[in-house]
Amino acid sequence: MTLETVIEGLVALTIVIGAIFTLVGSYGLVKLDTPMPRLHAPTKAGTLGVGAMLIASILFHFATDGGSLHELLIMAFLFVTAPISAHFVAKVHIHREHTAQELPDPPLDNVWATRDVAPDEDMAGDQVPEPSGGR
Amino acid sequence: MVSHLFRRLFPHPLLTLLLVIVWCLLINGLSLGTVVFGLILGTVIPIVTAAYWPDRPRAPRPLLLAEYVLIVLWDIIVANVVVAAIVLFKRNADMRPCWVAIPLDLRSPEAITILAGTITLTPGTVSADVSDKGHALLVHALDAPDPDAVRDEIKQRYERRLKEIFE
Amino acid sequence: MTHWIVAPIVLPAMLAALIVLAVRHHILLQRVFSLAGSVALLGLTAGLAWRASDGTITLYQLGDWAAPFGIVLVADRLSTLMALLTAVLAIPVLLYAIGSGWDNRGRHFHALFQFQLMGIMGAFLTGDAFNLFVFFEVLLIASYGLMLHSGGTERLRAGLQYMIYNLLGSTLFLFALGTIYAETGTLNMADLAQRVAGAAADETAGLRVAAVLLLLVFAIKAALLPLHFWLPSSYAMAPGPVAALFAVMTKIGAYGIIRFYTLVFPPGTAVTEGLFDTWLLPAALASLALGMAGVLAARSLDRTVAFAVVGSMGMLLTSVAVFTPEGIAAALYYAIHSTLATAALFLLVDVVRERRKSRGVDLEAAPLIPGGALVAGLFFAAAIAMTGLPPLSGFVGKLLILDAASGTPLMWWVWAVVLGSSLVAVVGFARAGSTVFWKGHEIEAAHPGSVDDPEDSQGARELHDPVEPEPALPMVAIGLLIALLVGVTLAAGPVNRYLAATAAQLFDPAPYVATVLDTPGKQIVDHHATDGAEDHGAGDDNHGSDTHGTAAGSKESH
Amino acid sequence: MELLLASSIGFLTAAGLYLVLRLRTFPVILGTSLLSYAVNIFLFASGRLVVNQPPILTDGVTSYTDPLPQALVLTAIVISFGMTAVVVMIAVSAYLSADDDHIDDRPGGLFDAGRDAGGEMGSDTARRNAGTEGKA
Amino acid sequence: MIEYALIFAFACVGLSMILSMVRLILGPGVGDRVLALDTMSVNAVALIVLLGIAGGTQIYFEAALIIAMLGFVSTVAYCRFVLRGDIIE
Amino acid sequence: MSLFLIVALPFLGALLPGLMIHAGRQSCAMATFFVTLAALIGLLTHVPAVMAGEVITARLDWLPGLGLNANFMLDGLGLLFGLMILGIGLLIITYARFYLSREDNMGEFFTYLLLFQGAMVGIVLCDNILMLLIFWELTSLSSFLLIGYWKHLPEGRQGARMALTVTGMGGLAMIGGMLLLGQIAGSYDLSVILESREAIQASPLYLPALILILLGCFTKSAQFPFHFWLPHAMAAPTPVSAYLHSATMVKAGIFLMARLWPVLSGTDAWFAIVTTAGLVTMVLGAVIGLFKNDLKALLAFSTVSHLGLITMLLGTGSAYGAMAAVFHIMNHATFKAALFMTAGIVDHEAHTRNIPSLGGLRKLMPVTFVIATVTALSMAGIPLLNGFLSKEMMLEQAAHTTLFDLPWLVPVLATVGALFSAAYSFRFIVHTFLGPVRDDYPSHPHDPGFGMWGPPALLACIVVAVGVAPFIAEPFVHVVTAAVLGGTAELPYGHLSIWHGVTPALKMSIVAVLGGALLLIAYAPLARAWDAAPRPEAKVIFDAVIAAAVRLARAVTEGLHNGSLTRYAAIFAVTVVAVGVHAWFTGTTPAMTREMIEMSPMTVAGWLLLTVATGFLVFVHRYRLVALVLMGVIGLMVSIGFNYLSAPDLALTQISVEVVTIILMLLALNFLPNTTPVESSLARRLRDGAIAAGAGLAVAALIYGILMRDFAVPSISDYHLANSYKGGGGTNVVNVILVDFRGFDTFGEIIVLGIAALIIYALTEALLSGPVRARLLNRKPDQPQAGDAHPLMMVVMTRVMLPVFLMVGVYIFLRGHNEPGGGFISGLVVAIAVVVQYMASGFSWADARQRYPYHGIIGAGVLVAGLTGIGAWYAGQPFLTSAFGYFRIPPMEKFELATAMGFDLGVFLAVVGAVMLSLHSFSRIARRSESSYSEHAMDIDPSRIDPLPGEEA
Ligand code: NA
Ligand code: NA
Repeated sequence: MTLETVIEGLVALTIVIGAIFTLVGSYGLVKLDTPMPRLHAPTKAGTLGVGAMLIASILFHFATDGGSLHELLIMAFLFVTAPISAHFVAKVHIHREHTAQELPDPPLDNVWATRDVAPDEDMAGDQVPEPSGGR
Repeated sequence: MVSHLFRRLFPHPLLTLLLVIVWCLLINGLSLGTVVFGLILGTVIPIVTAAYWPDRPRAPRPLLLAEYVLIVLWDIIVANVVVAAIVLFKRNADMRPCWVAIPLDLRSPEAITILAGTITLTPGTVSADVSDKGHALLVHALDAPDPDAVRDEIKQRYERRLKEIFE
Repeated sequence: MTHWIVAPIVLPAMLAALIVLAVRHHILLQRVFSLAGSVALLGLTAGLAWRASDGTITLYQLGDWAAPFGIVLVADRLSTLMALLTAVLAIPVLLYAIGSGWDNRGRHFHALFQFQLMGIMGAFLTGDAFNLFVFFEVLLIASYGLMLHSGGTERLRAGLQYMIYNLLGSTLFLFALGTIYAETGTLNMADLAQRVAGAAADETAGLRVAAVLLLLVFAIKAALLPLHFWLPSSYAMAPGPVAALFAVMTKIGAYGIIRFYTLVFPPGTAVTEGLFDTWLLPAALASLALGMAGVLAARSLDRTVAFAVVGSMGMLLTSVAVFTPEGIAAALYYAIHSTLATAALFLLVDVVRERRKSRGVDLEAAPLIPGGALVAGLFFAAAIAMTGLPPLSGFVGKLLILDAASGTPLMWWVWAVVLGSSLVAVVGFARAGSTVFWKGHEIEAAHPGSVDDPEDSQGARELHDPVEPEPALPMVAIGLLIALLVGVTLAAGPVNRYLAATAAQLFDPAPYVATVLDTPGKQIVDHHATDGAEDHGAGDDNHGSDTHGTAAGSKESH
Repeated sequence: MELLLASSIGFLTAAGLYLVLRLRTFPVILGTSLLSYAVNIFLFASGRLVVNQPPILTDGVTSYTDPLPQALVLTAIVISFGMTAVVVMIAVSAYLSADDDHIDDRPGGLFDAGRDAGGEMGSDTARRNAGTEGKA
Repeated sequence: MIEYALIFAFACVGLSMILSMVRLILGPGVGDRVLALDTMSVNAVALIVLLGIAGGTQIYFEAALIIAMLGFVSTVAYCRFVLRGDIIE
Repeated sequence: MSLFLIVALPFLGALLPGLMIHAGRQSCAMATFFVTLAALIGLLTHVPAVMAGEVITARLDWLPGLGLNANFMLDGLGLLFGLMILGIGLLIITYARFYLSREDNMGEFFTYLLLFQGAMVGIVLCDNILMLLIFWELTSLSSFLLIGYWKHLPEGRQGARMALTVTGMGGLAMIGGMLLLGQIAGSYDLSVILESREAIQASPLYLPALILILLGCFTKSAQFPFHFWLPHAMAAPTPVSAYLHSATMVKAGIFLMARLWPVLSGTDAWFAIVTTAGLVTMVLGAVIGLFKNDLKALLAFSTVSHLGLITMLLGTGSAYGAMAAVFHIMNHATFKAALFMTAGIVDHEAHTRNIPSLGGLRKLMPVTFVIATVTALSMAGIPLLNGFLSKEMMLEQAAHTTLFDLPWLVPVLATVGALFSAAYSFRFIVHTFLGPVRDDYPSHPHDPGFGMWGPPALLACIVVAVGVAPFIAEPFVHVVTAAVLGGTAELPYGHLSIWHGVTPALKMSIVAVLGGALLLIAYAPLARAWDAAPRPEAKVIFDAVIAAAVRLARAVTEGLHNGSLTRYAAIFAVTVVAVGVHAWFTGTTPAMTREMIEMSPMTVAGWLLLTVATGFLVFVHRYRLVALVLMGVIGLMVSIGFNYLSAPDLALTQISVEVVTIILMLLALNFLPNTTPVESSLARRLRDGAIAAGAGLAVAALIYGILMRDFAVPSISDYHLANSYKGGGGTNVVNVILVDFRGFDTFGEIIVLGIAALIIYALTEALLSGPVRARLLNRKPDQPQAGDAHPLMMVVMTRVMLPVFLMVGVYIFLRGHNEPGGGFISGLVVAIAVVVQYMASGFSWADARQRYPYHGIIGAGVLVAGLTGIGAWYAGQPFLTSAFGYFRIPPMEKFELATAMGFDLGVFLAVVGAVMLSLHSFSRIARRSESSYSEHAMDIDPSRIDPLPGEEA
């Protein structure tokens, strides 16, 4: 069992791990039946999925052509941006799906920022109809 | 005088460092030429973008920050496994999703952002909103029978450390 | 190496960029720059035409790459002639735009104008099929901007339709180019000519599709039925000087047809069998008939002229479709003539629209316009030219076309449609002109003292002695165009001789092909070898030049 | 693979054309975008298909995909991007000026009296008017 | 070994994208659809990384980098549109 | 005087009246008079030579390639017409000087008149039939202007248009005829054509040529059935009627028939057509003329009738007939011009031309009465007046002419014509001048000044002189006749004389005169019967025809061009597919030569995603946000596909363009309605679906056929691969093509992008300076808005990412030449980085931090790219020639510098500027009055609300 074989095995393993997490993320996206829980599946599983594959890539290139680390940059970008994406999708859910009663009151302050709108602009209910894909 | 010039040239030394690292990663190699060019860019770009950095954030404490990063990375791995297990094996009806309101001791936007990001990346939680004065964070938990425990853990594990690092 | 060929493209581009960069807030400086640039362009294109007049074909290898690997510009009689025509047109149009103040009614008129000129020049001068597409896009997008200059609801809606239709046309152009490249593996027009000529006889289907698609692309630009629908509203709605400049845009489609179907897809081959007699000629005749019917049917003067454009393009393409040297020569004469005549008419339409405040360009009775006699006189002259009545160039062009068509199988069709549609056009223009310029006298006779100027109720005085004289520059511009028409008529002999030589050059493409393909380009120096023994990231080998040495060699042996 | 690509191009073309034939500006713009996807892939495919042979000269590699169509497609993408931006702008301007996003000129002229009165055709007009005038 | 892992991974990523597409079609809310697209672009990064491993090349790095960088920009833009109407205000 | 000058004088002179209008009416008229006089004198200088049988010529090549040359010739026929045109012209000018009122623009009038005169002189002196066509149509045009001279009269405008339409139609037909004639003869020169009688009459093209030419002649000379325009031309001022519509223009057709008589006449077709048309016109014109109450209308129809007479004579094809025609042309010109002038005098003095309102003028205007009587009697064919002589000759010729094998037909009809001719001539005298003086004339009539009666009086003298002493005209008639015959026939015997003995012609003449007198006696009941009889009214028919033509044209053009882009696009698609498919199936289909690349499950999955996304997009296109999300999916899939198929540059470009496009569309979408109602019927949707499916199928089949075949000849891109590194200095061949091999394309491409941005900016400005501005400012969101426009997290993150994004931009820029990337993608990345600042921190905040005007960046980009290209000039190289080299600064490693980077920098700048200017403009439209400037990037900033210790602001 040479170093190559070990690395190869590690590469294969990380690839498989990444693949599974990727799949789980999307599976959860379909499986979960309410909007907010759905948000968890891909943002969590997705980052590690790609992360594992990027690690596989780093390992692979170290084994084959002198190595590379720039995959780390991709990882960094994903880790930095994923929370913002999730934050915005959550805001959309709060804005479009949840009535104020469902949310806990914010401690210390009056209202959650997304729902902080002037009364006359709050025209909830007058929303664009959405196409339903068959549900 | 020298320090003044240094502050003029490197208004955000950490940023310059970050940019040099980014540049080396982009080039995917470490040579003198790369570092020199990276330094040039790392100097010029902060100057060009200085207008977008109206106030200078307080420099974090590097060691504590490193510790924090490692904790978070570990938590991310754990979180992924946990979430994967929930997604795969728990029936939708059995899940206990809930909203958690977290009062904040942090005041600096940078720290709050990192906290919110951490929450999203770690176990079964997503930071969804802030309150209208910025004193609380709204977090959604995927499966949390006890919301208060979630709140306490976040404040203990992350917010406390961030307060030390940034404030 | 002479750089004159690229100058007509680079000059307006640089000028426009400079205007955008430096003087976008100073209308006066913009005018000076724009006008000076246009005059210089006229000089440049005149020089090029002069050089090409003895039959010299000049090649310009951009980036010093030999054809067909790089892009080349080719100045022969046809391309320089069209470039010259554009430059000649640009000056009166620009004078009009300045004189009427149109250029100051929105932003970036002069930059867009110069970019437009750049696109047109490039389209005429390029010797590369894909580069032609790029210049088409440059001239099209500039034309969208110019057409929508100063905005306005109706103009915006017409502009939207104009643009979307032409987007479809550009898409089709790319489909055609993709097919051409897939079939021949080249983009240079001379190289295409060679490869198409050498194509296997049992593989014509793809090339036929390519030839047909390309023809349709040019047919759109040339407003050939049934692909002309974009034209009437957009030309009618465009600002006057812009519509006048657009007079040369349809000619680009005609140019494309003439260029490609004499050089690359010449008649009489299996690839183009049936293309001209089955498709082009009937469509051209139908355009002619429909255009002139539109002249008769129009309810406003702008649409009268816009449909006249459709008709005149039908006329021009009828002559092209005959596909003889005589036909092409006649078509070129008609192209020159109709460009100038159309431009003059659109400018006159604009004058009427500006001065006839109550009714605009509707073909309804309205009080007389100030300075109407001069406008009417110029309109009469331009309409005579447009409808092909003597003594102006339209008549000469018509005679040339009829003469060229005689002896062809479809001669009677051509004659009947050409002559019949002339009559319809005459009737249409007579109706339009007499309504706009004469009918007001009736109102005047009934209510003395009503001149169409709501700002001054005592307008009658203005009829003869305007208090605030209309600016002279617009009329000078129109007069210039009419004078050019007269000039083209008087010089019909030499012009026709030149055009006959142009057509002859087109029908003997061998020198063109030889000039383009046999001129050596850049000598490849191996920078890497001279660079010393230092290691470079990509290594020391020749990066495929060994494996592709045959291709490189074949280029030298061309 | 060739079959998949050819059918994709056909599918994009058909969808694009169908949308171009709709009555409002927005689907028409979507349609032209789809058409430009279709034609860009078409142009790209005119150099034939090759997997994992990118046209980046590399030591020891002897066969590359045809780079020329790629360069052409890049140009075409950029141009169609510019065109899309302009057409979107014109569509917005036209809609804002006329308060009507129909792509066709309507019979009876732009400001046909019957249209502003409401009805199915004028529903968006009515809605926008309600939105702007209600607050004014 | 790596080949089999890659085959497995390609299948998983392909399936992931199809599942995301299913969510995109089902909706029902805009948030769900945007989330599905965001997931697809993350999947796309994974796919491109896999292509790089499979092809033994680093030529696809820039593509993965750009998708990772820009994926969130469009997600934010869609969400801002839903939240505020004007995405730049 | 040179013939050129004679022809040119009126044209040149036409400038004078217009220019001299401010010098007064008198000088205007004088200028016109002297110009005409000069031309007449010039013509007269040639009289001796012509009378001696010479033909004067002048030649000038104009368009020799076509055979259109300014060749002129003067023979007897030309001389006759030239003298008539210029001589009568002089009289008319004199007359008009006094006829026109103060309100009339005399400069304009005389300009038109001289234009007309020149055109007429041109016709009769022309030796080139193409040149002749030009003058021919010019007479139509100038007559259009003259008839419409009184622009305020609807009759004038309509009459002008009718004349132009009818004579224009004939002119167009004649173009065809002349071209045919020229082709048969091999030349368009008359002198050549006139020599080619046999060739022409033997040619199969003879008949079409004849018909087309005669159409021209008949329309111009108002021959049946084209006679109807002439009376409506009488709306013109009387001098015009007298000049054009009696003496000159209407005789152009006659002239041409006479001119071409040697080559066209003598065939059965000629005889049948011309004689019949002439006879019918003669009779019909005379009958109608009798019952016209308008003096000028009466004279107009009499002109029609007399022209018919001349036509009939020419149609017989006999030399005698030709001589009679020539003589009658001269005689008719003199008496008819005089008659028109007297009619004009009556109109001018009595302010009416309506015969029932007149009568009894004999006492009030005796001079006019004498002139009118003499000339009218000449028209009636009373002996000792010139009309009698030529009418006798006509009747003589008629008596010997057999048409359609009916020997009586021509004589009887000729007699009937002459009879009615006598009748209306008598009526002209009796009903106008005789009878009691009335007291209800609109104005008190009296003889006018000499200026007005002098010209007709002079003509009346000629009428009498020739009538009494025909031999004075005889030599001239002989010369002209010889010219008409052109050597094809002997000059007929004949002295012109009053008395030929009791010939059939004399009997017919007596019948005609007596019958005419009887008709006048029975006029009242006849007129009642005439008025009661139903008959087609030419003007009504003409108007109906034109109206029908306009309706048809409108039905076709407005039906087709209904403003429906949807329809235009459908026609476009169907045309392209149909023509393309036709082209494919009429060619030979090649064989497949390539192996198919294996489909992996992953590619199938990708295909599935793309097609499902596309299909779903079509399905939900009405929900615009969802549609845009799907566009994002499609863009992503295409990008991955490019990557898979070895096109990393394309993948990069695709994805970055996609992001910018989506931002742009989202910006725009906010102004548009969020959903689209269902408007098209199911049938429409099915039709569109069928068109779309057809096009899709065709495209798929085409590309499939391409993909399965190799290039027949190796592609030129082999060269690019081989020389990219050595010649272009880059290993990314696509990028080297973009910035070097085909850098010119890229130069155009960035200009397209720059123009796009300028247009967007210009339209924004137009929108914001127009009426829309107020509405935009007061716009309320059509959807409920969430709070927190600029969330803290986003602001912080994007602020950190901006420098990193820029770093990536620089990287992509620098790597582009050797790895995927380049100026364009780099520009997009940087632009997106900046746009994200706008999105995160708000427009006003981000805009306040932007130091460089986007316009300037675009302009600078284009300039940099262009100047890089121009730089090569100074090395003696063509535009855009690149240079590169490898440099080394120890101890660092070697790096490359290439001029292409300068070019790419231009690309970069143009892209950044264009994208930013576009998005910036869109954002400006979105500014509402309530959106105010914010000095803070974040809406919620806890550190600002309650600052930390030590950080109080
Ligand atoms: Na490009
Ligand atoms: Na590039």
